[in-house]
This record gives sequence, structure tokens and C-alpha cells, in this order.
Amino acid sequence: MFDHGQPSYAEVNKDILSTMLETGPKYWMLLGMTMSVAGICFFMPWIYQLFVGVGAAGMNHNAVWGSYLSNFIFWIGLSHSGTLLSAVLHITNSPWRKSIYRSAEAMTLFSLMTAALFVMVHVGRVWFVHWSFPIPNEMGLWPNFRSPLMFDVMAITTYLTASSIFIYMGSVPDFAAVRDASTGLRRRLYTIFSFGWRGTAREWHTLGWAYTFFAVFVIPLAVSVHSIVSWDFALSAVPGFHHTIFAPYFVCGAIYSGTAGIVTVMYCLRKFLGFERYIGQVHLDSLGKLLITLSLIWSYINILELFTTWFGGTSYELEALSFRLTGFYAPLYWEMLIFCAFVPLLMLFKKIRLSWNKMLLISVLINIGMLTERFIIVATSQPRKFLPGAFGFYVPSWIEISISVGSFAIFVTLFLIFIKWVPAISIYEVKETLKPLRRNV
Amino acid sequence: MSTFVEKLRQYSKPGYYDEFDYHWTMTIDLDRCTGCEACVVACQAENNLPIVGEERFAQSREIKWIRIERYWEGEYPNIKMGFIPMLCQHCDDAPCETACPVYATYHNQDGLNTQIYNRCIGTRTCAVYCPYEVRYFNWFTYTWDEPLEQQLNPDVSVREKGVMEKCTFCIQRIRIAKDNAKDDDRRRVRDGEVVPACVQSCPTEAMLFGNSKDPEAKVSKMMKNTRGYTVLKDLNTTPSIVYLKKVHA
Amino acid sequence: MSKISRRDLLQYIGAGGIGVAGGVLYGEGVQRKVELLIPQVIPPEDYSPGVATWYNTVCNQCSAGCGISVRIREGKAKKIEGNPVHPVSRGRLCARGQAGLNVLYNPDRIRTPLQRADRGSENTAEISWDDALTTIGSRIGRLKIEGNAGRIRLLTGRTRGHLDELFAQFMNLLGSEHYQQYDFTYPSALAAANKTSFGTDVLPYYDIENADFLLSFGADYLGTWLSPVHYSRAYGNLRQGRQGQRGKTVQVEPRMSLSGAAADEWIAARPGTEGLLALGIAHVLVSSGSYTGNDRDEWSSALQAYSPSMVSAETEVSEDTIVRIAEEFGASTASLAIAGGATAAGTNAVASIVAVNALNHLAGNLGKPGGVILNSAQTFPAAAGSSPAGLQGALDLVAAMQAGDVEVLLVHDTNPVFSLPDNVGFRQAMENVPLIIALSSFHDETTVMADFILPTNTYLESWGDDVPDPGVGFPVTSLSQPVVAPLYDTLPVGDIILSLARQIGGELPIHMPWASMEEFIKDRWREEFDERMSEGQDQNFEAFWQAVLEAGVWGQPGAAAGGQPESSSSPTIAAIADPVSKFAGDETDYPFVLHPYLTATFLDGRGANLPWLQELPDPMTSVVYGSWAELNPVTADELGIEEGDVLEIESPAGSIRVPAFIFPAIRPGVVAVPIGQGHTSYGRYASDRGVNPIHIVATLMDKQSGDLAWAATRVKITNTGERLRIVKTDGVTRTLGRQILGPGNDHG
Amino acid sequence: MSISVLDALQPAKKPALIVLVLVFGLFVGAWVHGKYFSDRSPIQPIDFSHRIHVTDNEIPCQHCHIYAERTPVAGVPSVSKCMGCHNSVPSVRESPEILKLATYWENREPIPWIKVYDLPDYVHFTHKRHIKAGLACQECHGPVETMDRITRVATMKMPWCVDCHTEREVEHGRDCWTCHK
Repeated sequence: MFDHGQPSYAEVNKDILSTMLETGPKYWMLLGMTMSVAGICFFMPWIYQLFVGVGAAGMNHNAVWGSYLSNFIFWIGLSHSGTLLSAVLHITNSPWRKSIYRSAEAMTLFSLMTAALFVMVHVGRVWFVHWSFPIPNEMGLWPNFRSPLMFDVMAITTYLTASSIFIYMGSVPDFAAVRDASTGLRRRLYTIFSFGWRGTAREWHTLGWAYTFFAVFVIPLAVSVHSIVSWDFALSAVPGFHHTIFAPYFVCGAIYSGTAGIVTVMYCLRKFLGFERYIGQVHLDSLGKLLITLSLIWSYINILELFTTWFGGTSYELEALSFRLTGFYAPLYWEMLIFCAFVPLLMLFKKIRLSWNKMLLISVLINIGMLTERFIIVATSQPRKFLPGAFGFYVPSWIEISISVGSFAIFVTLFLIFIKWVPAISIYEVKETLKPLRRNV
Repeated sequence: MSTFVEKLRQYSKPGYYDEFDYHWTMTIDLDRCTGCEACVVACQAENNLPIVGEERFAQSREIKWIRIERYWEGEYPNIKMGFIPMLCQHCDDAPCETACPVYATYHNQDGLNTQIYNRCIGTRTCAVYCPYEVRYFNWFTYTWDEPLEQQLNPDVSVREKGVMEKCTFCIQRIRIAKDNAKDDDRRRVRDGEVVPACVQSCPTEAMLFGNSKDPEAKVSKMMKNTRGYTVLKDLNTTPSIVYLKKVHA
Repeated sequence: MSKISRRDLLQYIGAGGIGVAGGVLYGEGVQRKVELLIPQVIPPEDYSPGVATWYNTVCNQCSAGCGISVRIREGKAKKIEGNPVHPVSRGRLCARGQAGLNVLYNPDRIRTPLQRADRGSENTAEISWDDALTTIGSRIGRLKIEGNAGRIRLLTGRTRGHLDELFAQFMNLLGSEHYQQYDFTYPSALAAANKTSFGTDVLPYYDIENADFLLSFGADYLGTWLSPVHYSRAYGNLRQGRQGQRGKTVQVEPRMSLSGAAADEWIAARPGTEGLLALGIAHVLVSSGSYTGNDRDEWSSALQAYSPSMVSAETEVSEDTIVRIAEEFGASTASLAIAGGATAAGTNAVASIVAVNALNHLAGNLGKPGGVILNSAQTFPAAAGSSPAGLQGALDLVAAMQAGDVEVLLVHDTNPVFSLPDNVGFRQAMENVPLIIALSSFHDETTVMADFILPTNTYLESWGDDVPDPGVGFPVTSLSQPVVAPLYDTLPVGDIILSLARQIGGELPIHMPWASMEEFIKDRWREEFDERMSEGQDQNFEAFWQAVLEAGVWGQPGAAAGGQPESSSSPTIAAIADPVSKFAGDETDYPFVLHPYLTATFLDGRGANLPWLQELPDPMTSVVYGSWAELNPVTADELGIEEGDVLEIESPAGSIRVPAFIFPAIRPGVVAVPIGQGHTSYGRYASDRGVNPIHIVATLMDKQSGDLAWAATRVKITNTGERLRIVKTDGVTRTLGRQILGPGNDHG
Repeated sequence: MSISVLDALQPAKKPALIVLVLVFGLFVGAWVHGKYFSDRSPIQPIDFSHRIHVTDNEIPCQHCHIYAERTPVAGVPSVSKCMGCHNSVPSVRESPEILKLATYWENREPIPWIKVYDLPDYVHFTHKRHIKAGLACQECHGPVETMDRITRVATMKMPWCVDCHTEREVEHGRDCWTCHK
């Protein structure tokens, strides 16, 4: 379980809390950098777009959805493994979950927030976006509950709320640990955060019960969220969107990219926060196996999609497919296949699975592949719809590209802030995995 | 709860507007249509469509509620051109209507597919879902070079950036006709009293507009023509526009 | 509850105060901007806010003379529709006519009189009407006194009705014979040919509506030819207006026009041989015995040479096709042949049209429904000036200008600098004229050469009347009235002429005593009413005038259709000559035939400054905002040209650079370029956009009519290697088997 | 060792109270503005009194607002209309407000009345339909006959319209295209 020998309880506390309590200049530099990238690349173009209109992006009449939506799906997808994986592994009692789940859940939260931002960027009149919430209003108008976008709003807000509670609940004992290890204002704050946690048996019991309940509750939720996101597409008749396989396809892709994301985040935690003792090869190995499985499922669904399109044989679907496979964006399609279907097969070799650097590379490639997958779905289907006379073309504008880049900065910024406020590894659960020490009598 | 169930039944019945007075319908005879595009300009004048400029055209961001699509058949020298005016089909089973999260587009009691600009938040889902690609988005707030704005029709709202727009079957003309009918204490408008701008302008009289609920209306008779068909019928959108196939002599 | 200290209390009060202030400011901030409610000082009688009124007047966007209704709300023009009671438009209107609102509300209109220091430059100074008219009046007056009135010239576009009379009278009184018209679109050759065939050069009424078989040689009757709105309506009826009977149309032209696209059969004969094809068909009609007239032998001998085999070889139309069309043409009860477009723009245009007219003779359709119904020249208002004189007239004017015989040139409503070939040298010749006065609403290429620019009202702000040409078979006169108050400091062109007359003095004001165009027209109508129109009417003139104003048109549908058609076909037989057009340029050096064509949107370029028309996708190609050169896909393949490759099109007269467009319905060996773009100055929407193919047309002429043979130029094409994106709205122009144009197979 | 949440919150009590007071103040301010400073009753260029015209002189509404019954807009009377009557009312000819009117008339200038009832451009309201339906002017515009200076009595917001349409069961009166197009 531990690569460098088992730490003592005190060491665990010290190791993990030190990442919160001791802040070096490098951290501030990094935070400053990501914040300015987020400001310059994301918020400034967005403000510009708010003034001139969505026309600042590259979308047009033949492709009214563009990279904003594909980024939205990507971030929703990335959110998937965190909470889901954590919950699944919690119920199945996998011990290797314990040192990674906190960051994974944080990833869920922050990618959901980034995704929600993309909805704001996407819509034409963001200042009226609250109309899509079922808020009672004097006009007597309600949102349209038949709309898949409405399902989306419901699903995502529910998921966001549930994930937040889930991660918070799991952190309460750790907040108490922070409270006890600090003084002054921080102590006061964490007193509030920890809800006065004292560590009594009854408290532990209640936490355990509630946590398990939420774990069970979150799993179907996570599955439903991406199914519903996929229905945004699948419920339309657009060739390339209108597939019954879309819900499982999206869910599988989401978990896939999310798991790859966890590998990336783990690498960073290990590297930059010095968690070598807690995040070890056993995690890497397990995640690697999971990734291979997911990759195979993903490939299978892809083949299935191609097959049903070909077997259906309608001119609409075939035209959209041939545009996807051979048109302007074909290189992206093949790139996606290589990164998501073939490269992960390398993990069949244990040597590669256990190498941090190689796994980092593979995980990043998978996510690049998944980002392109989403882009391809959005960008190659719409311009090839039903009327050939309205066939068109879509290329993202620099504003869209900049906003996409900026969204990563937002995510990293949020994560950087997170590690200073919440222990990035669950202290008490890591302690649970330690072999009981002999008490000095 | 019971009212809810009742409503649900009422609205899930296909063609729930059967009990209403009107079902506005258009027929377009492709054997008469010459592709002259008089309708396109008529629509632009009537409905305050913006002048977008060459750059926007190059970006495929023009706004034309009615457009002529052209399709070649055959090769030189035995080549034929087929024109087809494409405008909002006001489908009875419109894909766009289910898509809008805020009910900016819905089916109204006259069988019309509405678009309420001031309710639209601009998700553009309706445009993605529309198989006919007749929904146009305001990528920018368009302005008119002075004094072109003096031409703007005061009966039609000028749209701002971020909202979707499309053919309304000239709802302002329908409203005026209904208004006149009410003045005369008539329950329904007469056949031919409502003429959308495109239909009015058509030099070859290819287009016909009326209430297909009225079996005596010209349009009801024209719809029964053996040449009649609806575009992309296999999608089951049940459009309110019936095209009459061009005769190939 | 702990005690609140004084200090705390103050803080709470402070916070509360800031809150209240913030709330008030917020309220102020979200408050709607104050809007004013401006009442009328004195309300006009026919005015109701919020309710539209319709005024009838006449369209001036082309020469067809459609009646229009303009929708006015709160004193502003909102929409133009066809006038339902007008016999030409019959309630319908084309795109160009509807875009008339863009003329009225064009941001580039000239708003005040201007004086220009150096020609061709943008430098103009505003000048008052008084100053401008005094200066010009004294210049003209001096010439008149000196007896040099012949050195004054008036050049206008196609002008009819009483404005024409006013121009003629003005020039007559000045003592100058030089009032002339130039209009690129005027069918001089058709008029000349009809004079030969039918004995009158008044354009006849082609009854397309009732025809069974319409054979069109190059005439784009649905887009640009003579009276497109009227013919479009007629076409609709020809197709589907009669129960169980669908008329057939055949179009002969090298590049498919709107009418070609509508036709059942499109025949791309070799350019310049369309007349020959007509003679071939005529030959079959006679030789097959389908024609049974008394003068069969004469026809037979005149058409002897034009056997199908010979014609087929020349025209590259198969013998079968010629025979088949001739049979159908002969067998139809009402068959009609018309000629226009490129057929009427060759060096043998008149011969070609005579050949087509021969078909009408042989079909025996003269004066019959579905045939050619002759119009008699209308007497009210009588045609006063000359009809547009084509290239010959322009060449004469240029020669006079070059020779220094022109002292003052008045230009109105015509743009010869744009619509004449470059090597006519109109612009250069203008340099020799000491004083050029433009009566114009826009800074077009001719106006920018003027020393004085007198801004005219647009037709929607002017009084006038018009006789539609071609007529509709019975006497019709339309009346046009201002539908809105003038937007700027402009005057109706008639008023300018009348003011000038007053300014010049002498006998002019005595013979032209009217204060305004309105008065002049009303005066003339009153005279006419007293003489003839009042017959059988019991109303007085004012009531009659009001009625005509409301209707926008006066007509006598019952009256005779005009002169009986020339029953004798001998003039036509006598006039049959070789109709094959000669081309400028050697076939080896210049392997392609240039086919410039009028577009339904811009016509000869006059519509290019209207944004709605610039944004109207071309009907056949969907291109907006620019020029293109159409090439057959096979030709393009051979030359390795793709869409968007910039081609250099060089004729013996010059060259243009224009992007290529692959067009599947054009004859190989022909390159077609639309007319209308390529303005160097004509407002923000038109200038510096595309190219003008008229500029490289060689100045060949049809000798008989003096008309420009604009379809008789050969060119060569070089791919410059540059690329220019053609802006178009079309995606893929094939249906890919989908259910779009008709109920096909069940899925796409 | 104190770990009570309440205790931890204790120091936050005062700032929280201040924020609360501030927020409360905001609402009070907005209310005060709406009550006393809003554009509901703007000062007009001429101190025209509907009370004098309607109650005292018993002039019916549509005598001046002539278009209300037959067009979408009610219309303000033209200056000539005002003068038409006031020329023949010598009793008030010298009053300062009437002199203002006379000045406008002499200069042939319109009177820049300030709009009290203003709708956004995307609302297409029609007076005609409402008058023909038998509504009294007062139902929307309030007791104008008692007002010296006109005051807006209704919000003119969508719920206000819709409530009435619902109450009166206007046929298809809740279809959006009734007013928005």
C-alpha cells in the first residue's frame, strides 16, 4: 500500500496538513499565473463577446452549436469519475480509494463549475439565463419540462449539489484536524467548517451511515447526468446525433476521461505536494486496469455507432458519417481513435502501467482524444443535416479557442485554491488503512 | 393533480389544436415557382430583416426568413434546375418546440410555430433540432444606416443580439385581419384576407395561404392536389407547408 | 440581548443610510429612459397613427412601368407591393421593385445641390438651389442668346410620359435638337425587327399567359426581359392556370437564365446562331406541311437554304431536336416565339429577331390569344422625344463631345460611363465638355464627372405619369404621385427643368408656365380629359383626377387592342437574311465567347446600390456581393480551374479579373459574367465591388438598329493563380436523393 | 478547548448585523424611490390638468384622444386641437399655462409631453381592441378625471396584463403572439 514504508498517525497529519499550512512563493506564483491566464484567456474574451454578441465566436447558421458546447460536455465528462468512482469504490470497500478520492471529488466539483460557466458563455442572452430555472414568477411562466436542456439544468444542479455535500461530508473530520492544528482566524473558520466535530463514536457512526447513503445516492445520479447531457443531442433528429447508443456512449466516455483525469491529478499531487508516501503504484496499477477496461468499452461503442449508421443506410446518416471520416475534420477523428482506442492498449503491459511518466502521458492523450471526440460530435454533424443546400462549415474563432484554454486555467485555479482549504488527501481514511501500531505501554 | 393529468392528456394528443378555429397552411406550387426571389425581398421589407453585410454572408450568418434553395438534376446538356422556397414549415410535430427550455417557441392555437423574441435566451437548440434550417440567430445587434431605419415596420419588433428568429407566417398581418374580423363581428377571417408578404409578392402566384380548417378555403383544395407533398416527410414533422411537385414534361 | 454601544449604533445607522442611498440610486438606475410623446402641430387629414395607408404610384426600377402600392405609416414608406388594379403588375412585384424603398431611404443619396471643383474627385461643395440654378440658367441663357443652343445637350435614361414631353419641349424652346436617351436595356433591335415584321416599332403584347408552347430565344422573360412581373404572372398561368392544360416552354440560350431554369427544355445552341436555329425550325414548319398559308411557296424558297442538316451543323443542335421542336410548335394551338437577351445582342440582331418573328408568322398567332398582339402607339401622353438610340446615339454624342461641339451637357437618370464599353470613351470625351450638370439622386460614375449636381427626388417623392411599354393590348396610362414628403433638400426633376426655364427667361417661361411638375401634369390631364377621356363619363375633372390618383392608373380595357396586325408576311420573308452573329476577336486567340448577362437584381447596374439587392442571393448561383465568371465544369476541368480561382478575362477591348464559378448549365466554350457590379462610385453598397463586363465588350453594333452587340465578343481566359472567395449561400446543390423536390423514395 | 460553532460565530455577529441593516436599507431605498422619486408622475412641459378638463368641463376622453377607438394608439391631441378650443375660451386665455400653449402654437412647435405609460418596443398593445371590448379608460389609467398631474397607476408589466386577460377569459388571450410579435 505504501511505497516508502508506513507513516505514523502524526506523520500523516503533518504531511497532509503541511500542504495547507505552509505556503511557499512557488504556490503564489503558480496561482497568480493561472488566475491571470483565466482572466486574460477566459473572462476578457467573454466580456467582449457579451458586448458584441455570440457572433464573436465562429458559429454560424449551419452550425449554431460550437466549441462552447463541446467544451461543456468535456468538462461534464471530466467530472464523472471523481464522485462516481469514489462512491463506487466506497461501497465496494476498495482500500486504494482512500488516498485519492478527495482530489477526485474536488475534480468533479470544479469541472462541473467550469462546465456551468460554458453554458453561460454559450447562450445568447446570459442575463436571462435564470428563466431556465423553475422559479415561480409573477408572469406565470414556467420552463419547458419537455426540453432536454431543462433536464440538463435539473440534472447538473442536482449533481453539483449532491457532489458538494458528498465531498463536504467526507471532509468534516479533516476540517476538525485542521482546526486542531491551527490557531487564530483559521482556527475559528475551521471550527465553523467542522460543525464542532469532536470525534465521538456516535459522530463517526452517523458520518459513516450518511456517507454510505450518499455514495449510493450519487451513483445513479452521475450516470443520469451524462445520459441527460447526451440527450441534448440524441433527442434531435440530426444525423450523427440521433443514436440510441448516445447515453451509454457519453457515460462511458465521461468515466473514461474522468479516470484519465484522476491519473493526471494524482501525478501532480504526488509530484508537487510530495504525497509519494500516500499515492503509490497500487493506485496507478488499479487505475490503469480500469482505464483499459473503459477504453475497450468505449471502442466497442464507437464500432457500434459506425455499424448502426452503415446498417441504417439512410442518406442523411451516411453523408454525415462520410463527412466525419473523410471531411475537413477527419484528421481529428483519426487522432481521437488513436489516442482513445489504441494508445491505452499500451497499458496492458504492467511495466507501462507502473511508470508514472508514461501513465501521465497516456492519461493526457486520452483526455485530448476525448476533447476532440466532443468537438467532432458537435462540429461535423450540424453542418451536414438534411437539406444539402444548407450544408455549411464551422471553424472555431480565436475567441473560442482562447476561452477553451482559459477554462483549463479556471479549473487549475480552483484546484489550487482547494488544496489550501481542504486536505487534499483524506487524513482520517488514510489512517484507517494503516496497520495498527503497537501502543507504547 | 387531476387538472394536471387532464392538461397532460389534452396536450399529448397529436393535433391538440383540432378544436381551434384556424390551422394556417401554405401551399407552394413548384411548377409555378421561377426562383425569382421576390418573396425574399418582400419578407425582408415586411419583417425588418437586417442588412448584414458581405462579411456576415461569408460567415454564413445572413438572416433570410425565406430563402430559395436550388438543386441541379442531371448534367450538361440535359440539366435541370429545381428551385424550392424554404421557410419555417410551422410543423405540427415540430422538433424545435420540444427543445426550447423557456417556451420561447411553442405551438399556438392557430397551428403556428411561434417565436417569442423577448423570451428567448439564445441556447440555439431549436436551430439545431430544425431539419429545415430555417431558424436564424442574431449573432450581433444589427443596425441600419441612417435613414434606412425609417423603413422599419412598426408592427414587427426589431430583434437584438442573442435571440433566435424565423418566419412567423406574418403574424402581424394575421393579427390585423383578425382585428378587422372582430370589428365586423365575424368569428373567423375570410379566406384570402390574410396574405403573408411572400405570398402577396409572388409574381407567378406560386404560393397560397389560408386556413386549412376551412374546407372551402382555396388552400384546402390546393392541398389535395395529387402533386402535393411535404419536404423530408420521412422525419414525421407534419409541416404546415405543402409543396406541389414540379411537372416534368 | 447585550447592550448596544453608541459606537455600534452609529455604525448600524451608517450602514442603513448607505443602504437607503444605494436603494434610491438603484431605483434611479433601472428606471426606464424618459420617452416623449410628440403630438402633431396640425394633423394631416388622412393621417391616423398606428394605421397604414396605401398610395398607388408607378415603379421606376426598370422600364416595364408596373403599378405599385406603397404602404405608409406615420408619413414613412414601409413597403411596396404591386398595385392590384394595374394591368401590368396585377398586384405583384419583383425583388427590384420592392427594393425601391432602398432608393428612397438610401444612406448615400445626394442631399443638397453640390458644386464640384475638379471632376472625378470627391471634392464637392454645398451650394444653394438659387445659386446653382442662377449659375446654370445664365450659362444656358447666354448660349441661347448667342445662338449656340445647339451646343446644349440633354442625355437621359429611358423617359416616358409627360416628363419626356417636358424635356423635349425644354430643348425645343432652347433651340437645341439634342435631347437623347440612352438605356442599356432598351431593346432597340427588337423594335427595329418588329418594324420590319409587323410594320410598327411599338412593342407588341406577347400573350404568354394563353400560350401553349413558348419558344424563347435568349429572352429571360422571367427575370429581365421587357416586363418581367407581367410575364411571370403570365408564366404561372401558362403552367397551372388552366385546368388540365399545361403550357410548355423551351429556352434557347448558351447560359441558363431564370427562364431557362423554368423551361421544360433548355437548348444551348452555339452562341450567335440562335436566329439560324429559328430559321431551321421555320424551314421544317414549311417543308413538313405544317404551315398551309397561301404564301407557302415564298416561304419555302426564302427558307430553302436553312435545312435542318445545315442548321444542325452550324448551331450544334441535333437535327432531331430541330424537327421535334418544329413539330410541337406547329402542332400547338397557341405557340409563341420571342427573342431577346444575347439573341438580340449580336451583330445580326435584327436578322435574328426577324427569323424568330417568322416563326410567329408561320404559327399564325398574330392578333390571337396566346400570340403576338400588336399595340398601337399611344396618344396620351404622346411619345415626344426619341426612344433610346442604342450605341449609335452614344457614339454620335461622344464624337460631338470630342469635337468640342458640346458646351453644356445635362445628364439625368442614365449612367453611360458605366453602361457603355470602355473603348467608346464616354468618360474621356466628357472631359471636353465645359459644363456638365447631373440631375441625379446618387453619385454614380457619370454624376461624379459633373460640375453641378442637382439632387432629384426619387420616384417615390415625385409626380409623374407613364405609359407602360410594352403595353397590355389596350390604352393605359399610370399616374405617379409622391407618397412621402421629400426627405432632403431635393427637387423633382420636372421642377428643376421648369425652374431652369424660368431662370433662362425669354419665351421659355411663357410656353412653360407651370410652377411645378404636378401642375404641368394635372394641366395636361385636364386637357386630355376635356378632349377625350370625359366621353361617356358624368364626373367632372376633379373627381376623375381623384379617382385616377387613388387607382394609380387609367385605362380602357374595352378599347381596341391597337392596329390590326400586318396580315402580310411578305416583309418578313423579304427580310430573312443570314442571322449568324460575327464576333470581335479571333477564335484561335480568343477561344471563349463572352456572355455578359443582365441580372434580375441589378439590371444594367442601376440596382447595385440597394442593400437588399446586394444581399439577395443570385437566383442561379446564390452568390451575393460580388462578380463571378461562370464556366462549364468540363471546360473548368480541362483548364484546371476551381471555384474561386481569379481569372483574367481578356477581350480585344480590355480585360477584367474575376473569380471563377463552376456552373453546370452553361455551354462549354462560353464564359458568362453578370452585369451590374464593378461600380467605382455609387454609394457604399455598390462601389469597389466586382467587375463590369460591359467594359470589355467590343464596340460592335447591329447595323440595322444601331444597337450595341454586347454578346459578340470573344475572350481568352488565364488563371492568375490568385484566389478570391466567392461569397454564396448555397451548400451542396444536389438533392442527394433526399425528399426535397418531390415525394421520392421513402427515406433520404 | 472550545469547539462550539455558536461560539465561533460570535465575532461574526456584528458584521452580519451590519450587512443585514445594509440590505434592509437597500430595500427601503428602492421602495422610497418607487414611491416618491419615480417617473410615475413626471412634471409635464405644460401643467395640464385632466381634472379641469374631464370633471369640471365634462369633456369625454375620446374627444381629445381621438384615435383610441379606431387605432392601436390613443394619440395625444394635436396643438391645433388644443388651440381650437382655447381660442374660444377667453376666461383662461391669460393664465400662464395657456400662454405656454399659445407660444408653442405660435412657433408651430409640438409640445414635448413626457410619456407616463410606456411599453417596451416588443410589446404591441392596441387601444382599439380594448375600447371595443368595453373597457373604460379608467380601468388601466386610473381615475384620470381626478388627477391634476397624470400619475401612472398600474405597473404596465406583463403579469398585470396577463392577470386581466385571465380573469376576463380573453379568447387565446394568453398566447404570447397576442402582444409580442
